[in-house]
Amino acid sequence: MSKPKIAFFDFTSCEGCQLTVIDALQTNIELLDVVEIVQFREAMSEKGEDYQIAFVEGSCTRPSDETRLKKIREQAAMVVALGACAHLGGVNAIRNRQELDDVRQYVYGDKAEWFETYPARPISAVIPVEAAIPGCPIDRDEFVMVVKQLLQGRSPVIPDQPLCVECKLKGNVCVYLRGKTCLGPITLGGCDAICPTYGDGCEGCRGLISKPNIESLKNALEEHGLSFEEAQAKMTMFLNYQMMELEKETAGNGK
Amino acid sequence: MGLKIMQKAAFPGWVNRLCASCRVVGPKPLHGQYVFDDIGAAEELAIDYSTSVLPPKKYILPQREELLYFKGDQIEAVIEEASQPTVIMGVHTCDMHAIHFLDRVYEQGYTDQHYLARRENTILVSIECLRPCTESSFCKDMGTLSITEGFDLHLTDLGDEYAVDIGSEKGEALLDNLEEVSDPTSEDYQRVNRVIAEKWPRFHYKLDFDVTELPSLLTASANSDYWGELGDRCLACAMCTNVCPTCYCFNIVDEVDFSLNAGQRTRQWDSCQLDEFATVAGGHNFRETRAARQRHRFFRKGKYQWEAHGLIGCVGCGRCAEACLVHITPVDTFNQLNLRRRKATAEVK
Amino acid sequence: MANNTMKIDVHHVTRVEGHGNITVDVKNGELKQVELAIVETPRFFEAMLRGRPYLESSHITSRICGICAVGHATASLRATEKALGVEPSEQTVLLRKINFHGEILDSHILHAYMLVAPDFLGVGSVIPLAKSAPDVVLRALRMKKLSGDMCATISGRHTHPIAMTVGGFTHYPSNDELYRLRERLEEARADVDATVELFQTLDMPDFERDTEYIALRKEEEYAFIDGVIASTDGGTWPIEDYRKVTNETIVQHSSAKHTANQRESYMVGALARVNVNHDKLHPKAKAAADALGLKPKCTNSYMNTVAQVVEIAHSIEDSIEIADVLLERGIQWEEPVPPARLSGEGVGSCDVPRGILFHNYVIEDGIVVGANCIIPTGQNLANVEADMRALVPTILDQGKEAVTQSLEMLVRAYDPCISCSAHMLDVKFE
Amino acid sequence: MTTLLKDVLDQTSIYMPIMARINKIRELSPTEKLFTIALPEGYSLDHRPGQFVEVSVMGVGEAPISISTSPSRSDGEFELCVRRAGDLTNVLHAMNEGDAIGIRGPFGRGFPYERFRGKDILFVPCGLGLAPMRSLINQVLDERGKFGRVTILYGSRSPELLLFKDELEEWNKRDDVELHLTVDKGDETWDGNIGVITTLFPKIEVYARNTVAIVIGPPVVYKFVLIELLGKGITEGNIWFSFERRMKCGVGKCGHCQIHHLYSCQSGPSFSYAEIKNLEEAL
Ligand SMILES: Cc1cc2nc3c(=O)[nH]c(=O)nc-3n(C[C@H](O)[C@H](O)[C@H](O)COP(=O)(O)OP(=O)(O)OC[C@H]3O[C@@H](n4cnc5c(N)ncnc54)[C@H](O)[C@@H]3O)c2cc1C
Ligand code: SF4
Ligand code: SF4
Ligand code: SF4
Repeated sequence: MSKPKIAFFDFTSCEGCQLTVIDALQTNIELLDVVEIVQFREAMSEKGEDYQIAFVEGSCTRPSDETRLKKIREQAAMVVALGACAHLGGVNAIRNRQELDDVRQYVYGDKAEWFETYPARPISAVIPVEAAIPGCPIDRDEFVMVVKQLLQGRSPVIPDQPLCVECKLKGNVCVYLRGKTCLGPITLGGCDAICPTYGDGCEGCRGLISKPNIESLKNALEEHGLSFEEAQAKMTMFLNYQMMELEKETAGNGK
Repeated sequence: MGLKIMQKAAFPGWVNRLCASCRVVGPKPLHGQYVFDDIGAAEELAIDYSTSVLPPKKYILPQREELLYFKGDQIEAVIEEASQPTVIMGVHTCDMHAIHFLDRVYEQGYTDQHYLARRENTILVSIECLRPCTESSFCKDMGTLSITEGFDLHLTDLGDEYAVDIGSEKGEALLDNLEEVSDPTSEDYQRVNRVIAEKWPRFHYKLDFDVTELPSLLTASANSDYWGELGDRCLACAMCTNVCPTCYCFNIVDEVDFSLNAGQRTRQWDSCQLDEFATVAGGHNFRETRAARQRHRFFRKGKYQWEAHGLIGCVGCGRCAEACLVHITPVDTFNQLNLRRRKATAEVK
Repeated sequence: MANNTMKIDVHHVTRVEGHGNITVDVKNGELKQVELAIVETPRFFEAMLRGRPYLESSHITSRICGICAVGHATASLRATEKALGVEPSEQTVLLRKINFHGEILDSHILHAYMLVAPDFLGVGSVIPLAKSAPDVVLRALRMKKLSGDMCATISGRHTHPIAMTVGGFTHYPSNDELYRLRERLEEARADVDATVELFQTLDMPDFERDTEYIALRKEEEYAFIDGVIASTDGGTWPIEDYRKVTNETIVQHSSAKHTANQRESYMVGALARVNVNHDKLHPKAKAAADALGLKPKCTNSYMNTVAQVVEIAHSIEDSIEIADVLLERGIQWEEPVPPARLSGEGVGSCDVPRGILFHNYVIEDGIVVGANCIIPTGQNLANVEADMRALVPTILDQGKEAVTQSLEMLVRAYDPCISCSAHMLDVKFE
Repeated sequence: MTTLLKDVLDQTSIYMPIMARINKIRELSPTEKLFTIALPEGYSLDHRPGQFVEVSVMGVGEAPISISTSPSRSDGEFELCVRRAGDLTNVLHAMNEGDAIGIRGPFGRGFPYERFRGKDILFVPCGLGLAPMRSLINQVLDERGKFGRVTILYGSRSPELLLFKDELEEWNKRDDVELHLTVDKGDETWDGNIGVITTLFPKIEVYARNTVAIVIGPPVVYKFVLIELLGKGITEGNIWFSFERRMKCGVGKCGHCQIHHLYSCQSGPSFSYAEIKNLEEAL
């Protein structure tokens, strides 16, 4: 079998996930033997257009992104969202709750209209994607695992389990017992619970598990001293897009 | 097998001696809690700990454990080689009961050689608990606040000395050539008796009924509204099962290297509280609601294991109650069910 | 002459962070237009910070840039700490410095080895190099792993550090971990020497254009975190006066704003730092500078990469010294210093891999109500364009391909981190 | 001759599969393939109808698959009918004759079919349920004289998805077997019954006291078929099911297949209604 050709693309993002891919090479140099990278703007000048697997980093934040995404979709047999921005809208979606004109004006003043933009969305809101590697940034080992699964002809799945699972398996002292709060119970695990391990509560960068008990967690947050606004802020740092979608859904059901 | 008396002053030296000859693990302080971890020197050991985040179970049934290596068609089982025993220091009596429970599960029917190898390679030095470790513990109800067998060595704090019960030859060997250990006098036996008698009233019953009634209480509570109430609260975070000393469910996953035909098959702890646990291909989930999963959890502890193995699956350590962010606890659950049953019976009358 | 008319349009300069396009328009030997356009989508971080609890700021702003994540987080923490009257402990300051060196190393190694070196070795990327010069690539990966591990040891990871927080840390490395790190830093000296040797063999293009160089400066050390703003044209400013130096303007062809101080443009980054702070370099780094022929004041922008190599030597040595201090005292568990007040304004500044960076916050009752971030690449943009205007006429006769290559290399030498420069604005804080 | 199960017990690990060969692959429907498996020389499967094996593709995973061959017809070889349902089964479907797969087992207690002798047998397979049922059906047919009336009610979603069409044809031709088929949705080739499985029940007559009914199908089917069977007066102890549960180990350790206090992999997957009627979540 010939080596699968893969390509990397970036949209609105900090490019930390692509850097994480470069970092993954430090311990997995064999990757270069098993795949052929035909496009990786951040690391190489060559540009190949015949790729089978496209890794897409970054959110869709303006109309011209849609055109580019659709072109990638046409070419690639498989599109993988790389990281929170592509998977969830990421921190870019924080602004979705604010008035867009206001946001633009705050940053660009009276020159605001020079810069095209609209609410940040995950790429799956624009094109179908076969898989997502969650996280802000992605986890190196998970990236390598996904590549292997793709090479095996499997569709990569991240187990639908909350972060608390691996946090407890690591034997961490729950940050709630240390006077802090954490989104671990509703967040998809897979990052090896790195934030609680380093003493900080999870901020939800990997997105929600499929059936989160958000109401119950809100009560727990409140019990641990968070005001409504603080709890809201916590749940909208990375999860704003998902939360707004859920709100729309509940509003829809109410009708 | 006999009793010895060890000067407390000699304890650190003894631990250091053990550290030099084998792997020693035991409780260490961490962020206001305790965790079982490798001990390099006696001073790291916090033998008077309250309870640990994870039970010492993890040394016998590790969170992740390779079962098989494979390369092409060649498969090799990974059974821990017993080059050096692991001494687990300071196991509380509830955790001792839990390990005996696991022994029964893993040895019955098809014996799990991976578990067995680790188990045989483990030396258990347990310690008598003299006061309840947390608000949530209810070992007295579950009959686990003391132990009479199954340990290799068992320590009882007598003030300036430890009474050391010897439970096995392996345990006895740990004391070989130790000068600060003496034979007990008849007064020493009385002191141990006294310490144990005195500890008893310091522990309190937490259940409103006797534990022998638990299986029948649960049978009667299968359709209680209480499960729905728990289901609304439960986060399905699986903390309760992951900190449990008697939970043993696992998942198996394969990992490959870049050749794609070599790698390992690994088992890792799983939890019945997770949505995927009882879901089969095609998406049918036999315990779809959190309520059903909570019921399964408590039934498994208080009834199913009793029916399958003749042992109650809960040892009263209270870890799950301490861990649960929404305060779902065995004591409250069992007492609530009991209360509701009594009310219901009263109404019928 | 065919070369008299030339239109160069490089869509997305590769091997840089983010998206930048070069446009050069020459008609009949006359330079019509030279632009480096930032086509990165605007990120709106300042707007997103408004309304967020102050503790979130450093985590949100580290997402401005994946490669300067530690720098952004550090500047953000300093701004918050100044606003809220927090004076971090000495241990915190030292740990932050090692963490910062980790990022300087990570970024410089990435840039020098993986982004710039291929130009000189005649390949399109580091990937073919893995076959043709495996020792070079493996060395780069090894050094990069070390720098990543420095950050991981201190703050959890490099891209988006976790354990750094207002007033201190939420996690500390053990003495063992720090000790092992120190040992590896020592071992890395051989790699540093090999790096210097490699860059001695690479000929930087001749191109001199004097400009103003701006960097942080401290009397006691080679400054990366805090200090005063200093210029090679003379003058120092407290960092609170950053607006007087940067003078941001919005230009239509770029989502990043342009800046200017005493001339029409200025340069920031490794070369500016070495030009401003050469006397503070570690002796081993000075030796590296001598070996590489880098003397202040150097006015060749292409030498920015060489200045980075010099800083690699400096960061390794300085980290070893800091580790020694920390190991001598032993790492103490310290709770973060709590804020003295919950409202105030503060400016934090760091000299991140690409140059001087400012974060300025206004906080009310623990909530950020105003924010401004000025990013190094944005400050360099006007200077890059000025360089291009000076360079193009001198090389016009070499043909379009060569001109394109030279311009791309010039842009790359600045190590632009375009994703983060796409911010911008001027807010009035009343 | 070592039996495979004995080998599991003798292995250094109960999780160790034996590598066997795929001898033949036959496509039964767009989603199901029949794999003929040959054990290595010197091994026999020695199974009972209703038992299953754990099938491994190393590097992908393991899954429980019922043995579709009756003990009466397996000799060194046995068949597995596999539906493409996910990770492992997708990979299996992409494999070729001659490829190697891992086998552990047989596990479970299977059906106590000796006890069914002398009785009328009513088989009710639905969909993929025919795969495990076929083992029992053929065993009964190979000992035809020992059983009373044999009736088979088989339901499928569409004619295309009917499994083992050749054998259905054969059974249909026999005059000692009564076969009724139904599909949820017909097509132009179909002139038989259309409707869910329960629509077949009015077509048959049973002598309840002497009938054993065996039902295998997707979870939704059991409740409805049970009503029919109890309605016909068949006793609880004579109604048998085979349950599908998630399974990881097959040897009563991993906890996934637990129904109440019973491990489906050990005490099942076949259960009589009498055994499980009071166990919450069983049906
Ligand atoms: C006793 C028994 C007999 C079976 N017999 C057959 C048969 O003859 N033919 C057939 O096609 N299928 C049969 N199945 C179902 C088959 O096991 C699943 O379709 C298969 O496990 C799906 O695995 P996968 O990796 O392809 O799918 P995935 O969805 O990727 O499954 C992942 C993992 O989940 C578990 N899992 C998922 N679904 C099931 C399930 N239904 N049962 C048990 N574990 C599951 C497995 O451990 C599997 O490794 C049987 C199941 C059981 C319990
Ligand atoms: S720290 Fe967070 S992830 Fe870990 S157990 Fe607690 S709530 Fe769960
Ligand atoms: S702990 Fe939470 S915020 Fe941190 S990396 Fe994991 S999912 Fe993201
Ligand atoms: S710990 Fe509490 S919330 Fe989490 S699964 Fe257990 S009962 Fe539910």
